[in-house]
Amino acid sequence: MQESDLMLDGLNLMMYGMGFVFTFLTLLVFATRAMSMVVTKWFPTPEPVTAKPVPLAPGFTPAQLAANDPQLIAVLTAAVHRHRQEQGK
Amino acid sequence: MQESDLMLDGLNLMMYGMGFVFTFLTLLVFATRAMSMVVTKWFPTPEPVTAKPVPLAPGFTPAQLAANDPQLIAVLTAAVHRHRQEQGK
Amino acid sequence: MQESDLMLDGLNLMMYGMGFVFTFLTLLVFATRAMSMVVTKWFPTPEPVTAKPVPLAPGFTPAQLAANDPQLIAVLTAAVHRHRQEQGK
Amino acid sequence: MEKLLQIWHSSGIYQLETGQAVMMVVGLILLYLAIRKNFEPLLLVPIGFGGLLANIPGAGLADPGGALYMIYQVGIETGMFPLIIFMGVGAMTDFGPLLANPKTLFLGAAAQFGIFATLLGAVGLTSMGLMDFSLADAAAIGIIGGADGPTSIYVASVLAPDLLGPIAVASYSYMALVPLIQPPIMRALTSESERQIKMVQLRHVSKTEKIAFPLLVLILVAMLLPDAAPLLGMFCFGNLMKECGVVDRLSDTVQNALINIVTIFLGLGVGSKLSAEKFLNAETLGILVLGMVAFGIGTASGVLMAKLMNRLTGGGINPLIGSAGVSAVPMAARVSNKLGLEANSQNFLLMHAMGPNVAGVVGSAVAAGIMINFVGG
Amino acid sequence: MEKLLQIWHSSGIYQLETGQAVMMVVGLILLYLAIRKNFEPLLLVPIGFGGLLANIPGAGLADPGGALYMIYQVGIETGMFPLIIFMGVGAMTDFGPLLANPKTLFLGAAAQFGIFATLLGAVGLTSMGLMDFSLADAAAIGIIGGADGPTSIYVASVLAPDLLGPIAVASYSYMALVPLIQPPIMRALTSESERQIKMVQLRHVSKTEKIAFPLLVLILVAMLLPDAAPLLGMFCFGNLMKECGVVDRLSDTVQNALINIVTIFLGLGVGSKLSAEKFLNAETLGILVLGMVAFGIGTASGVLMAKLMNRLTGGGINPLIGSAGVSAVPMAARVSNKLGLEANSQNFLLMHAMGPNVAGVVGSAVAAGIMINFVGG
Amino acid sequence: MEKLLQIWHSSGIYQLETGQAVMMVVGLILLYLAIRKNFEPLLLVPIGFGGLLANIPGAGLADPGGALYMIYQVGIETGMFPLIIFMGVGAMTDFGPLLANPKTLFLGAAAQFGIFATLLGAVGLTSMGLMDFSLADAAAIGIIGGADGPTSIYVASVLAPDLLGPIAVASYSYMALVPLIQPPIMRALTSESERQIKMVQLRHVSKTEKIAFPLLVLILVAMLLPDAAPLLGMFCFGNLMKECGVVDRLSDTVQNALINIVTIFLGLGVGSKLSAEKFLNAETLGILVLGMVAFGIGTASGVLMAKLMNRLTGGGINPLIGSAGVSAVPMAARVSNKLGLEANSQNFLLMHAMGPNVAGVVGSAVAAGIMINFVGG
Ligand code: NA
Ligand code: NA
Ligand code: NA
Repeated sequence: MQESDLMLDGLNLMMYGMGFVFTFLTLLVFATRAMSMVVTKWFPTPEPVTAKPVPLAPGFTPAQLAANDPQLIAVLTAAVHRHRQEQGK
Repeated sequence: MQESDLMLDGLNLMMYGMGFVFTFLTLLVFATRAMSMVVTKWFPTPEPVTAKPVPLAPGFTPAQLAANDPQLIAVLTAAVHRHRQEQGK
Repeated sequence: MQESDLMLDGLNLMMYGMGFVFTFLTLLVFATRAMSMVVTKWFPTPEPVTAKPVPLAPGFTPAQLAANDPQLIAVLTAAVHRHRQEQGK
Repeated sequence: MEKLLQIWHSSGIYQLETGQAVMMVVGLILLYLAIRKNFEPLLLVPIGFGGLLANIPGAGLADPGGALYMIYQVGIETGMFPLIIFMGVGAMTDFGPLLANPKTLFLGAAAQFGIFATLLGAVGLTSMGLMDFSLADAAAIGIIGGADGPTSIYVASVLAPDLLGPIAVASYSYMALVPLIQPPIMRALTSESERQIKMVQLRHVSKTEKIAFPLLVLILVAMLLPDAAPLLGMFCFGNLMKECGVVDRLSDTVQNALINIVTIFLGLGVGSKLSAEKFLNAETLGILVLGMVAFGIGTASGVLMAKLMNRLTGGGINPLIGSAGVSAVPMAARVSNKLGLEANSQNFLLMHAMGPNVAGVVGSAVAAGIMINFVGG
Repeated sequence: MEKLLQIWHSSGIYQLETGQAVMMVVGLILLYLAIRKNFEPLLLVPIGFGGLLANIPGAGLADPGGALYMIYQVGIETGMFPLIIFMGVGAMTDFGPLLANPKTLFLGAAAQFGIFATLLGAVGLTSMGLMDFSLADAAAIGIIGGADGPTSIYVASVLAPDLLGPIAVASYSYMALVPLIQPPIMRALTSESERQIKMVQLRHVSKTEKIAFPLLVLILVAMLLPDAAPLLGMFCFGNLMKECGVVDRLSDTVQNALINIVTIFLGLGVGSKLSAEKFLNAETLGILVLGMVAFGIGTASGVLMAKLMNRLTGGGINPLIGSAGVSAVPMAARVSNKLGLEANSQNFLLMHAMGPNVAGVVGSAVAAGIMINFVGG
Repeated sequence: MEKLLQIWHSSGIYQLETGQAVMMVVGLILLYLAIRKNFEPLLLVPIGFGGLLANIPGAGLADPGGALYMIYQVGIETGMFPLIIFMGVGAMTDFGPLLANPKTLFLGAAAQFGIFATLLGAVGLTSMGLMDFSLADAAAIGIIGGADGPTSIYVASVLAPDLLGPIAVASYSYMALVPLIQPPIMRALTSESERQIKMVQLRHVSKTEKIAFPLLVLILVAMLLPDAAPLLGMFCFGNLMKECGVVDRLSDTVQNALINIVTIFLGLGVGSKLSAEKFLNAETLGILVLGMVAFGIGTASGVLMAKLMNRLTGGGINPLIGSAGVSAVPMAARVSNKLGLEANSQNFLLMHAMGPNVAGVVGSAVAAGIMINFVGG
């Protein structure tokens, strides 16, 4: 391959590449907006997913389930936060 | 293989299979009962396994040992339980 | 290989081996002392490494950062320690 | 311009085949069932997403050299992933209720009838010319009735790798459907008074018994059915680590980091088998129907066995715990408990149903061993 | 005596080549930067130490049969380690800010100009006879401008395995230098009044939108650019596990144990490529210079795009958030925030900059796909 | 009927060989020692269970294609599992006491005499015609005296894979027996007044020294003994991750999830080598006896060296800390502490004994390197 060919290939790749990146992300902008509109309109207040009891896989013990408890995690997070603030004083 | 042969094989496998499953689990029932009897009679109050100090593997730090402390885990479990009950009110 | 050769090889290996182990660890003693002297003299009070904000890897969440907080770990360790002492009474 | 054409020719839209499009919809349906309907999400989220990835046109993720293909070869073709999951399940299993009442093992045996009846159904459909299953295929399909995902995947990877995708999907989907499939069958086969039977509280089981039990199972397997040794061996190993009390850090990792990591890759690997040519055919329909039948028959035979035992032993056994013998731990036991409470609000069957429930895991692993011995041998 | 000679001849001092000594110093410098200067320590500590190990004379750790060689073959040659890391990064990514303001995706697109400008620079240097890069090499070097370590390593392992060492080192080093490289460029291209622009608070994003988004990205990738499917597929899988809320134990393991384990071995594997013959040459110097240029151009084009969008939309977009489009999550977003606060102490841009920041991750993965399609196809 | 015969012929009872039965009993004994006697349970539970699994007649778990065989090939044949464990041990090791008192490294050197004396014993037994060990075998057996499980397994996998089973079992069993083997030897070689010697408190060691030390060790190894580089390199890497303070999440995973996972599979892989033909022979008896001797000699030479150092330095060194030089961290150091307290209830030697204790780890890894260089080279 001649060097000018390499340069040409580079230019080509740059052109196609940036073109494709913009095309893709532009499509994604529109698709995202459409999706958000659909969700907001037809699924306005989805039942909170985490409110359902999370089913256990075969043999998963209650202790493991505890690790999934978002409330518990929230409490622990708050405790950590409080501790930090006390430390920060 | 003729289709009737396949059917025959299937019947055979079903017969042997269920027979074996029952044989096996029946033996397990008797073996389990025997084992429980032996344990109850000759090892009535085994020293609690966890009461012995768990030996550390080479280089295991005290912090890792802590993770094995059943009492500590019990305390934490109780705390979690209390939290849950408060949440449940 | 004749057996006396094997014995001879064994003796050789023992001699060279112990010699090398001692040489190596002696060098390490001196190198360690030199290193400690250099560190103590030229880097006497290094800024505590952990005081700097630990940079997050791409996408690491604050919750993961929390796991690196030495103060928080210290507090938790102290709590565990207190619990143990109470249990020990 | 030529390059623009190349990009177009390598794009998904250009290469998309109808089968791939349909399979991507199947993947999305599995994700919907997992996320919105809570169908065994721990497995069906990775399987569903793996199905999506495997059907991206032109990406070749499930072809040799692709990431999903490698995951399948390393972990499922070798049998290692299901074995590691089984070790983890063992480390999460409490044999206490079974040890307190060993005769519940009979319930775990009876419920395996679903497996063998389904096997017979599969060869029957073939004899009638409706389907085209070999004996090995039929055996792998039957195991769906064992209600044990990892056992199903293990047996399918040994006996019928081509059917692994639909078998795994059916297995996990029906495990999730236990609360819908079982209750009508249980109500139909029991009387109100039977469902009200209260069971005496279980005796205390000592630590030593719990340590000895996995070793006992292993030795019995070793002596009688070596083909079940990989599955039950790893299961007993996990259980021993849990119960022995001296390797808690290992047991903890097995129950958490290790089983989680392997679950993700097992799911992706299974997903790689959700290709159109292997999934979109009459056989899959047959598998889905037979799997459902297997669950029903297993449930029924468990309940009938419990009724029989109740009569023979002069009462004291609530037939509702028989259905838990299909395994599907702990959902089947919860279903037993729920129906018990419906009949009598003071009738707590959960612990009593845990005995047959874990017995069902052992029972279907034994059935898996006999299948592999009979068909593969 | 003969044996003493053998020990001497097999000792490191006897066998040490100058190149190895220099590379061990390079390894120590990387460790220094990581430990004392906090340059992406999670990657540069393993990479630096791997570089030390790979250059121990006579130990052959990076030669066939050696531990580092095996790690490279198993995890990097196959592409699995970067893919698993990408899954982990997906599980740590919050697309909320991007969903609240989707047009920030344009900023993530614009910042990828750094990638392609650098590619052009690399082929330009070759045309001038100063370097000797093939188109594939140039493409792999350009991706450094994407400011995404795992993407860089993945592309380099596919297109230019020989350059993987310097590319990975440059990629992670410059990610760490974001707080030094970006501010002067950002100040030069914006006016004081632009930097003071306050942005309106982001709307609330629902759980359902967050669940749907990774699936949307995956389907778009599947339809348009299958070559980006492995990277973005695993990324979206991780993100779906995080957002779906029903597999938290899997998501947790992916974000912790699994990504940590793979990070260690990825670093060691990259370190195995830090050999003298592959690192100590003019190409590496070229890569380091081009990488720096790539970051600069990416930053500039992100900022300029943001300025343009601010004018076209009639204000309300602070151009400082454009620089975050290079990714380098979350450091680039923090830099935007810092400069915003300098201009106006009440101007908090962090959340607004997180949108382009995660858009940059998607953008550079798309760019990676187009490179692989164009050069490899 | 034919099929019944087939089931019978493939059953364990039919196929059981005496050797397998004996080896299953050996596996049960190992489990008993681990669970009831707390002999290094983290390793001996997996090894013992692996031994049980490997000897199930007809299951072929340790034969090509079997699960244990694959584990061995992937993790032990390649050397990766012991190296990863060593990385984990490095991340759990605190070199502070050693850095405060570097001359304790001499004690770690002296205790390695047990290794070489045992090697001589092994070749001596062969010369006498009592055993049949090659020099490589003898070297691998000698390393048992290093009281370091992973080092033993690593050396055995390189030099004498056939003896790996008994060597690993002996190594871990004797590490567990340290509290029984060492005290009589220590008492015999020291006077009451020596045992009462109090040692001055250790100086504070700075963070920078702790970071520099693993790099120092690595460079010394690289220059002098590249054959020890894999083991000590991974060890130093783990230690650097722990001490550098900027990669705590990696260090944490290495010390927990990763080392736990690898420990389980290492144990199972070692167990696959517990076959009758390789374990039930005179060599194993020889290995067990020689291993015990190695521990005794190592303990004695450590104590004698400490006595010598105490005299040469004019007092201040309690000879009881010498025995800790065999490694077996932290049990040997605890034994030193216990005997010190017996002599004087205010004499706390634990921290002082930790120096020789970790020095012993380095010392036996160096000895391992010299063995591999001498025999393999
Ligand atoms: Na079952
Ligand atoms: Na980017
Ligand atoms: Na040692």
